[in-house]
Amino acid sequence: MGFREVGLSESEYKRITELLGREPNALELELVGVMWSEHCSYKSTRPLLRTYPSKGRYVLQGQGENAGVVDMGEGWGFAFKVESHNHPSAVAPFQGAATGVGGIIRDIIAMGARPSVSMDGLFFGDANLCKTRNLAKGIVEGIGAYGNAVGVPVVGGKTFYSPAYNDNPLVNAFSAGFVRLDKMASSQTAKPGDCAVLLGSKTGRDGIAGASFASRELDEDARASKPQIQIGDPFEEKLLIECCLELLDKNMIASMQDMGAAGILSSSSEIAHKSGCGIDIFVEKIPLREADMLSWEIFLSESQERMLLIVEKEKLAPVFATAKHYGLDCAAVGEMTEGKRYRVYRNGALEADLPTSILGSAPELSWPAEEPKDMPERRAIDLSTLASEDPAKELTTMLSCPNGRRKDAIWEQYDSMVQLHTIAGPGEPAAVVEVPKTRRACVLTMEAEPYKCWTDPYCGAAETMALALRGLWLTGADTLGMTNCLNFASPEQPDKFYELKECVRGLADSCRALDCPVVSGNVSLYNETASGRIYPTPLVVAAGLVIDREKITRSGRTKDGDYIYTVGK
Amino acid sequence: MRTAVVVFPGSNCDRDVRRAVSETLKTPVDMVWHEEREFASEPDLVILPGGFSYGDYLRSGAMAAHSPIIGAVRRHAAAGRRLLGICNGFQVLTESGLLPGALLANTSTTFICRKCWLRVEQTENRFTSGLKKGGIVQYPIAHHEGLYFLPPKELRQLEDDGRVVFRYADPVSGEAGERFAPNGALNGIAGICNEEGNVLGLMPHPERSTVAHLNGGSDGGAFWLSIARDFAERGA
Amino acid sequence: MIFHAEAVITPRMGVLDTQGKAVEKTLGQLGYDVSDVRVGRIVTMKLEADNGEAAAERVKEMCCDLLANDLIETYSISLREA
Amino acid sequence: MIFHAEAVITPRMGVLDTQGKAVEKTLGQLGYDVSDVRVGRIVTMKLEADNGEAAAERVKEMCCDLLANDLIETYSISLREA
Ligand SMILES: Nc1ncnc2c1ncn2[C@@H]1O[C@H](COP(=O)(O)OP(=O)(O)O)[C@@H](O)[C@H]1O
Repeated sequence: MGFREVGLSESEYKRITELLGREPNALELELVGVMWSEHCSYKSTRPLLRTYPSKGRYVLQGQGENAGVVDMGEGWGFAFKVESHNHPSAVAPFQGAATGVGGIIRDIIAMGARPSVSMDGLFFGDANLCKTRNLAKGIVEGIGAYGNAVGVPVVGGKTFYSPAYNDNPLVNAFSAGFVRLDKMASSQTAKPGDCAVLLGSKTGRDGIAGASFASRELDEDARASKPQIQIGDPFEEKLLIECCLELLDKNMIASMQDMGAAGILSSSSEIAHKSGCGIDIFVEKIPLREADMLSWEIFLSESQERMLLIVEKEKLAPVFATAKHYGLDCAAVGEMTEGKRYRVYRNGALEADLPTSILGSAPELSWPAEEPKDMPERRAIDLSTLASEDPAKELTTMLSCPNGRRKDAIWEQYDSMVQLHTIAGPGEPAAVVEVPKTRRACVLTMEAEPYKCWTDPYCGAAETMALALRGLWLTGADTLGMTNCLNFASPEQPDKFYELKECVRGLADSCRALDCPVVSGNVSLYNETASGRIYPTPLVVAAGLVIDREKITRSGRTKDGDYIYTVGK
Repeated sequence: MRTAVVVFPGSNCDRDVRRAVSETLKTPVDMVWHEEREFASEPDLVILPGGFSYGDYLRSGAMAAHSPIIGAVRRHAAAGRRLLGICNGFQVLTESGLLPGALLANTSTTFICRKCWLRVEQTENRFTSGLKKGGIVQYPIAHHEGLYFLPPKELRQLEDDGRVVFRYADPVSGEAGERFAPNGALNGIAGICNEEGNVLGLMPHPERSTVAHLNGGSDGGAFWLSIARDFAERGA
Repeated sequence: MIFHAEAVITPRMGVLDTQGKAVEKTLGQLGYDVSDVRVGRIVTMKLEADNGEAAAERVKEMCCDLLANDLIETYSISLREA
Repeated sequence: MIFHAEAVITPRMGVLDTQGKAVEKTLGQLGYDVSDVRVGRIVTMKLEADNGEAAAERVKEMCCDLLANDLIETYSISLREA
């Protein structure tokens, strides 16, 4: 096995041998390769993300955890995050989108919160193409099938059509949940001697190496590489939610982490690394769906609906009992240790022995950036195509184009009322939900302005941010913070990296100016195919707080004779 | 009046129902896990809530109809006490034979979540006696399999017996029928009861239009009050 | 004896098969000229029984109990020895 | 010639069969001792074609295009003349 097969560059491989003081064995190489992939390590974007303002008076937990948490008052925290599931949804629309919803929901559980609301950002190709309709149908049904069954209401979203997404649709899934501040969970609180427990589905061969899949351009081969498709089981997820929340409520969990990209490997190494300890994992104890799986397959499998719990030894028995009550598989598969080593044993044999720090320390990449040569053409709008002599006609044309049309056909397929706390749902300019058992309300807006970001990445991103916050403020809400998903093409070409860099600069500057901290986010690169690339698509979800829900300003409550004002320049 | 809400694995409207009932009626609501074999609290009203019991993987409600608690549910109904199935709960009632018929996939073959209007067709049962016969109420729906089906002869019998309690309707004209059913339900049937009137199943969610400041509306409150009043007048 | 059993469950004639109709419509849009499209379920399993008859009887019971809803579906069973 | 065609679509080996898992569990609770339960779909239809081969080819295309998702499912086709 060479380093190239696991997606590493020569210099990265050299770095690994330096850090290890020896050549890695095949399993170790697989493990490091995945953890150092763009998808897991954010190696191209970490320097950019550091420029975001992260502090704010409501921020309890910023970037670095499974999701950001802000203070809602009266003892409530609000955990939220948005994540992309673009590549899987392009290849298998229904399952890709469904597992995207499942994945982001587990991030919220990992903070100890009950997943309470979802939103989805969808970017589809030309609405008139049969291909787009099929992709959109599968994606919307997938999101609905998963979210409806798990019982998390979709309270809003964003749908945007453009030929730029013909081959590369984007699916950004947002989820959020309320958590009692004294019940918040963390992935940084494991102690030596604690047990590592796998809860939820058995590990199978699905989605093996999905992380490196997401770090590549989509090619025809993607269709051939079958095991990368993961199957979602919302029923299992619902049980996982109830089980984890019950365990947290009884203080049975010392630390926890969801299993996303690079499954057991990334969750266990992250928890060890962030908690400042080591971990020993005993492969033979991992419940498998197929008996003959190799160690690397087990570690990289992205089987869905699994959580990693860190449990104090004396609490193992009640944890097992609760899992049994919910009919979930549960197994103690490892132990936290003093030394900061990540060790894998299988039937007594030591198969991998790495410093925990190595898995989380991919060298950062700084790509060159250069303004795209065609920027002037992108900006040149041909005003002659506007038939402004007949404004009425122009208006109806605008309203009936796919981006202007109502999106009921999409959001009526989502349960927007379950959990009985949606005050304003999809179709409204801002989503509003109750903060449990209080008069407070949480306001959410999701925005993206891909076309503007294409013509002017810096201003387009700043405008996206301003738009999201304006939506909050119109309801009377105070800004809590934002989460963002950066959907871009390859960072390896200077003109494309420029767009990314400028968009992040636009978001960071506007957040600073508007006093909106960035508490979480996700990056999806390489959204391009041989035949095209997406617009630079930073998507933003802003959260706000209203102290008294009765005082919220709602849209559409007008009477004859009301005056119309415009405010601002 | 004491209420018990059965929680199946995959139920997801259990808490919503609890909130709607306890906020409206200020009476106790117990949550009962499907593995129980008895209702410890001797409830006057048992509710099978909405959701996706057992993932609804085979047929909606099919697996839940075999849950351990179902024996106790049957005994409760046989004793003439109130049993209410909402959405997935309705599907469990038909699958277990406690109500006739079956709920098939919506004609759109998609999940539909929206507000919808119903005409109250019948008020001689243990649930809607406090509502106005012929009145229109708005309860939201949220389901993928809500097309009420019964073979023609039995359907006629059901209608003749006056066991259709709610029918999808047009809020303006007050007309009701299949044309107004978002899911294609035969005769526009949204909810039915058994002969004795103590078992009711309906696809729409009254609990979602109970908390007035939420997006589901506020017609559901009267439904719970109607049950409570009927209980006060007639007992269990 | 170990058997592989297969139960095929299909909507009864006369029962609305919305899925079948939707599939037929989509196939038509894709240019396939088909009719009478019906969508059913197939459940396969392994089970032990003294003989084929006993196995078939078991599977039939499962269909009655759970796998099929007699009001709207019919089923047929096939077996082969493992 | 008119054919009755039948396409049986089942989850690929190794792919998580969520339905099968749930059904197996419930059958177990009902006292049936079964294993390897898998749930698939069966689509039946009527179509016209010059001969059996052409008909089978058509149905295969339909499976590729719509009825099955090749990434996670396999299918088999059977035909009989109407
Ligand atoms: N994919 C979606 N999921 C849920 N709600 C959506 C979705 N797309 C659009 N919506 C809702 O429809 C309304 C209009 O959406 P859209 O046209 O995307 O936004 P905008 O009004 O910002 O152009 C919004 O209220 C939004 O919440």
